[in-house]
Amino acid sequence: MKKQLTVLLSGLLLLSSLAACQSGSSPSATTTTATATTAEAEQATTADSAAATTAAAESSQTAAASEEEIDASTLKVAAIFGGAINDGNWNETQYNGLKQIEEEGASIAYLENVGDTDAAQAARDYASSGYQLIYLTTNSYQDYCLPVAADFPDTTFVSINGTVNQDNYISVRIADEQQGFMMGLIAALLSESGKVGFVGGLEINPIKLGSSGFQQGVDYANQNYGLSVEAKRINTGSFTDVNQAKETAISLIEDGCDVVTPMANDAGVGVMEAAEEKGATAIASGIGQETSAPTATAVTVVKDVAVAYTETFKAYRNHTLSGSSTVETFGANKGVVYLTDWLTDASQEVKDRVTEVMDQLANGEIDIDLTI
Amino acid sequence: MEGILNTLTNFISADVRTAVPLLLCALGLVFSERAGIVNIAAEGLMLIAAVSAAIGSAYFGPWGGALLAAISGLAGALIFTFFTITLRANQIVVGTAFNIFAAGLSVTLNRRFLADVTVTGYPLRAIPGLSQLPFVGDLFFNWQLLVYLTFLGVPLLQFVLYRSNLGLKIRASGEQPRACDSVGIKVNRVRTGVVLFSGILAGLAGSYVSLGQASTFIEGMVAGKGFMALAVCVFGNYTPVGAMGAALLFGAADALKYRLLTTELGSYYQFLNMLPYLITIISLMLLSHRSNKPAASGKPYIKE
Amino acid sequence: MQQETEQTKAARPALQMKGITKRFGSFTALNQVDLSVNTGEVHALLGENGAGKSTLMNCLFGMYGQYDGEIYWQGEPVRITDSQTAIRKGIGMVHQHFMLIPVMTVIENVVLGMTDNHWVLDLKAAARRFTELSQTYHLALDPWAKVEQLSVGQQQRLEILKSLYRHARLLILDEPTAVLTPEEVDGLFEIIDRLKAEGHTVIFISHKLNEVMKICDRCTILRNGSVAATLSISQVRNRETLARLMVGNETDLDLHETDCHLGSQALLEVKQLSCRGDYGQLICKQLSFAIRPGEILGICGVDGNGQRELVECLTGLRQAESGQYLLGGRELLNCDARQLLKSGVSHIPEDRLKYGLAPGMSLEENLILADYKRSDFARHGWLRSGRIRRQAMALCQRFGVRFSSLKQPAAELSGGNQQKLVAARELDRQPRLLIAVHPSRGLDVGAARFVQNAILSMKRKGTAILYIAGELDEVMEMSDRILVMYEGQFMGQQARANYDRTQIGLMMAGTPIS
Amino acid sequence: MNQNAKQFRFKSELKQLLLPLFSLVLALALGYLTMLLMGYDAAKAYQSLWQGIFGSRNAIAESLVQTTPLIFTAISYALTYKAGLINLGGEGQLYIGAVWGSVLGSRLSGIPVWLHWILIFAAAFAGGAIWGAISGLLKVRFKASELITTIMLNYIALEWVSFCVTNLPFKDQTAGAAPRMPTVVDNVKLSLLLPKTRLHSGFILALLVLLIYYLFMWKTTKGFELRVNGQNPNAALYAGMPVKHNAVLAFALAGGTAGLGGIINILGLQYFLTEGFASGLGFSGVAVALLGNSQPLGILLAAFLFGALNAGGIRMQTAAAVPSAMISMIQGIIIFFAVSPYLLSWIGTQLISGRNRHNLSLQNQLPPESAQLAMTTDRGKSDPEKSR
Repeated sequence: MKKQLTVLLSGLLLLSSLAACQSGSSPSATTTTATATTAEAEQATTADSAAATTAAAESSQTAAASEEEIDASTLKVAAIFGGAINDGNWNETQYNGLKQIEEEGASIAYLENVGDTDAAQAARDYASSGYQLIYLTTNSYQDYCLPVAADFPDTTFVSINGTVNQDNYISVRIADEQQGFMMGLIAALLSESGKVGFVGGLEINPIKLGSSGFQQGVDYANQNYGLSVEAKRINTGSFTDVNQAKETAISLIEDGCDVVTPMANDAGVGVMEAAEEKGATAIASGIGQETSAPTATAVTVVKDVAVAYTETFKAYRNHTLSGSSTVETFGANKGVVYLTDWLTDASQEVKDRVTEVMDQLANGEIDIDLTI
Repeated sequence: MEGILNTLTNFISADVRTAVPLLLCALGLVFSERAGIVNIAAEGLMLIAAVSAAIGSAYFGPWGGALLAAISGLAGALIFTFFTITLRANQIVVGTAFNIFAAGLSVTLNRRFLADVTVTGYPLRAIPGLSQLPFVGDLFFNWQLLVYLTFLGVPLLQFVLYRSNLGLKIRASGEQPRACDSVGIKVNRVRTGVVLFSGILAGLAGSYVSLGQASTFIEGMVAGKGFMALAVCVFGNYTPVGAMGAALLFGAADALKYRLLTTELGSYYQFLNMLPYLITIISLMLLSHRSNKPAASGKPYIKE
Repeated sequence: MQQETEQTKAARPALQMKGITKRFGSFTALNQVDLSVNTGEVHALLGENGAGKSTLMNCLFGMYGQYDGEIYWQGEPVRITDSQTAIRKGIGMVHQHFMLIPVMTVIENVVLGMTDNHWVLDLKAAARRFTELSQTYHLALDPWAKVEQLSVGQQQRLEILKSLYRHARLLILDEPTAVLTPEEVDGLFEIIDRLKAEGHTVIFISHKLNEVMKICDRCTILRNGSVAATLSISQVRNRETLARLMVGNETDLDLHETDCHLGSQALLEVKQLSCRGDYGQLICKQLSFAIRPGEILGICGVDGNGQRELVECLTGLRQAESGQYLLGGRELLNCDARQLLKSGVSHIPEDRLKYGLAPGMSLEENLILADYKRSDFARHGWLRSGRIRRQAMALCQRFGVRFSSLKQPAAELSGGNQQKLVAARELDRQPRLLIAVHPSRGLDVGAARFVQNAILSMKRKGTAILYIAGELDEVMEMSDRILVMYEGQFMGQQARANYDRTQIGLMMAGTPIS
Repeated sequence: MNQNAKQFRFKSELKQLLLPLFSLVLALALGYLTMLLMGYDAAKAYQSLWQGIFGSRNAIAESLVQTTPLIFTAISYALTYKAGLINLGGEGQLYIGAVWGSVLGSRLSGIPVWLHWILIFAAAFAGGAIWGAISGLLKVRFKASELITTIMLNYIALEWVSFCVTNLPFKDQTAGAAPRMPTVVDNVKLSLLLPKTRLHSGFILALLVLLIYYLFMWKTTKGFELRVNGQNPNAALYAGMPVKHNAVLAFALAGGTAGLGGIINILGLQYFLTEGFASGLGFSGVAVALLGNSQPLGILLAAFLFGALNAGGIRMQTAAAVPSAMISMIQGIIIFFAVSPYLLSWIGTQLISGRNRHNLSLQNQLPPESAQLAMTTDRGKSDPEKSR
């Protein structure tokens, strides 16, 4: 029996590994990263971290000396993600941003699913292996990475949704509330039952902002278009438990909500599926989400953080990134928050109203209460 | 009246949706427990199976998914038996190790194969005619194939366990391995077989998580369902029918949770989330006295 | 014609075992053992406990995967690596610890593992066949009863029927009488005769000479792992020859009894003690007895008549229903084991591995198991390793425990040494009451004598001793008084002066004698 | 006999050393193979792994930082394991301890720091202890399988933490902060052992607790009682030990230790409690305890091994782009082999396929526990409660 077992086992190992090799669709990102990082790793392994930093320092100083734009190909950019880069949402759009930076010639590297505690060490690692620009993709990293920034003055840290702005630590704020606002508005306009639902994930600030934005969007619709729509907003406390999100959405729908919207990264899919199965309308919160609710999705309110990446990258190359003490907000104005084409035929009236409000947001004519 | 019926049907179907993976996995665990193997690797098995199912479905369609899930469950169980039975390592330990291993493997596989593909879930299979019936039709006759199979499996497995020659051997191996040996039953072979079987069921259960409850794989989506299944097995007093009752109870607790989420209590969702776990503990407190817990549970059998 | 075939059968041996050797790790249990059993005979396998009788038979029955040597069955060489093969060849074995599953029914136990079972069990048919079989052998048993409800005797019958149900031609009975009352023993002997008449071959494992003399045709005698002799009973003149062969050198079978005056009034008084068994049945009924300082009270009786439960009550391992338990006038009923130990009760438990030892822990730790809190082993909750080690060293030397290191786990010791370890611990405590249960079980003669002498020395020191053992002879030679226990009651007592085996036998069988 | 016994001892001690090393190598080899097959640069991966562990002053510090909490959760499992119980609830106990600890750590101020520390640690210990004791009580009162109750209590604890970081009165109210509990006041933060790294004096405390664990388990009568219970519950009853109390006690101590681990991670590293700041520590602790055979030194080494792998894993990912998931696979494999006492003898028998040889070697390798099992398998139910 033992013999058979061993044979089977080894066979199994082989099989799984073989299958692994034959995987045709290996994300090119990883491979490029591998090649890109080889050099630095060498550096990191041979020279010790201190030496690495000085090296980095020199490069950036020489750049600073001459006022013209820094050549992208000399730059090494890293990003540290809180979730999976394929979550069709928050992290994925940022990953796309990173890719665009790569296309401009910089060499990139990234880490996924990094817990708050490990972020600091990851940042330290990148900084010490000569990365000049490091993106921190969630504000929960801020508290851990500020000290790192202090230790590596020649490395620039960009904190998405951070709140602090000091010399080499730059925060940019993504206008989550605007996305929520548009979702709420559209949901209210589309609702016939007079109840709309919002399913949030972990109760972190972006989600909270989105949630309150949603409420305000609904209120806005109620005030300006004489509707009386009730908004039901629920957090599941998880970005990954799809079933939880789905069941929550279902119970919302069964409770009478005929429009549901997710703001829960990975788990958002569950909400879309719920809408699809229960014949409700869904408003997607990320590109690609609509695929899991082809008939139910009305429109996608995209929050494309990639824009923030390209913008900040350009600024960095022009030495204009640091300096301002106020945290810049990326929203409709910068084209971070925008709408896709309508997937269901909503009445022209609705569409017009939505586009109108969208423009007002972009022009800053509507201001949303940020207290949460 | 109609409203009430609707709420009821909604509630029950939510119950079933949650119960199915727990029950499916628990059925396997009942058998391995009865044969004397405590399999806390269930969590890891379901995790690997869930990702395999998604992969299979993405490349070969849902059935491919089911197949791959079953195979991966089998493979995982094979590893488990190799260490617990062949090498006589402590079952709890190996289970823990396996779960850690599985966590890593599932992520690795996910990144490799599910980068940019679409996963199609299990299709609903409405039973013609019956599914047209008001309320009950939708309630009982409009599910994925796997759901029917799970519930049909319960009486079948109950029969196997208590009426069949195999069942007798299995129960005996869990009670008194030496006695089995004395009548020429290859205890360790029985145990291996049973664990492999439970591996397959755990695999299918995992596939239902990624293809039935949803139609995608997300890291961490299994979220302790394997452990819940273990609890279901114990709370179900180590019988298939009992497991069904237990699973449905947990499902009900879950369904209730989601119903309450939409009320004012929603803002205290954390406490609602505790519900199923609390019910598990309470049920264990209440039901631990009448127990079919096998005498040789968790002990490796060593032929002198 | 019929006659003739019988003859030819008898001519060649049904079973031959040649040069069987079996090792457990470093310990050699069997060494080049030869055994030859003729068809249709009852062949005794004699030997002391631990002589290797059971080991040999387990080899034959394939309970161990491996063994060295050859086995010939009906003249054919066979290699029996698992019981399935043995059963298929027509060998059946009734183990000392019954191989039954308590929570299952009789019939389930019977059909368990049968190779010709259908996928779906037809228990009714099986039950029918089983009943027929049991009638042909006059062994009535309800096929639908749960095994845990059967008496020991019935369980043994079930084991025999299990083998017959599998068409066994050769039956191995491993110490079958150890658990039986005298009359049940007679019943068993009838069964054996019937089996013989049916042309079955029987191997009868025992160390009880009279039984062997009574029913066996030939016997093979094992002494620590090798054959001492094989001879046919008819040649044997008197029991002593067998005894000598079993024990080896002639040992003085009577212990030099020191005449020490027994204290006047009782040290231990037990009054009207009742307690329930594991399944809630009343197992000890109103037991009353007293032991004086320096007195050894023996309790004998067939296993499972309440002795175990009585001891558990006296050692705080079981709650008593009612009664009194006075030690030197102090009431101790239902005190927990700790208090009892403190008040000077020592206990050499029946099953040292289940109660007496923590097998994974070191010798020195095992030696303080009962007294780890005593001031010379611990101060303010801290163990005093120095003293503990010295103590352990002293004890191991005094009691001749053979060990390699005081730090080695007790599990590594041989059975005898483990028992010595327990005895050393319990006797060294200078107890006022010593409860010794099967203290010599599984020991070679020397070790047994050693432990028994140690106990007698306690007697001299004025300890009250309750002595329980399976061997009637052992109890008789140790005790000043014997109480006979049957179904939770005392059938009567006998003083050393006027022991009467037959009466004791009657009492063990349940006839009260005042 | 004596001679044999000596050989036995030698053999078994050799095995004790050999097996973990062997399995480590085996696991790394398998990991290497897998990475190659997955198309990663395995050599570079391990090179950077090594760099991440010992490469620099900071790397070593990080390895120790990761080691620290593992020591606590490992003890939490080992203590109950030694007492014959299974505690998979280390994570929940850690979180609960951390919650109560940081409540005090962030609130009280203006009292002498030593007093503040005592209060914080007391609160953390108590929190964890109570959480652990629940499982113990459920076990002795209702015979509820601690295996399951501990797991369930983990989930409940996690939900509770999630509540605390997002709701009053527990949550941190500074605007714009991620959901978390308030930062602990500065003077209770643990000092750094190495400047410019994250290595904090909590590591010393961990070693201290490990020492206490040793002294308690092996030098005190209570520890003795617990170990006897773990070895043979019947023997514990026979020696009149308070088996049920001890079960609860063991769980309480285990939980308390885990709780300490939690708060020490906060005071030394985190300074505030966030949801999931210790995710996975519970089960890793189990693994560490088992790998270290529940012995103090073993735990230390195993904890360092796992901590180092975690620390190096990050570098492995940044430098060689190998997903750190690989690390947990390798960790899993290490335990697989490290906890299989028969692995070596089994491999032996596969090489030399002689059945008797097989039997022999197995017999020789039989460790006490399973030896006991082997002897007691035919005794069936031996439930200490039964005879009560």
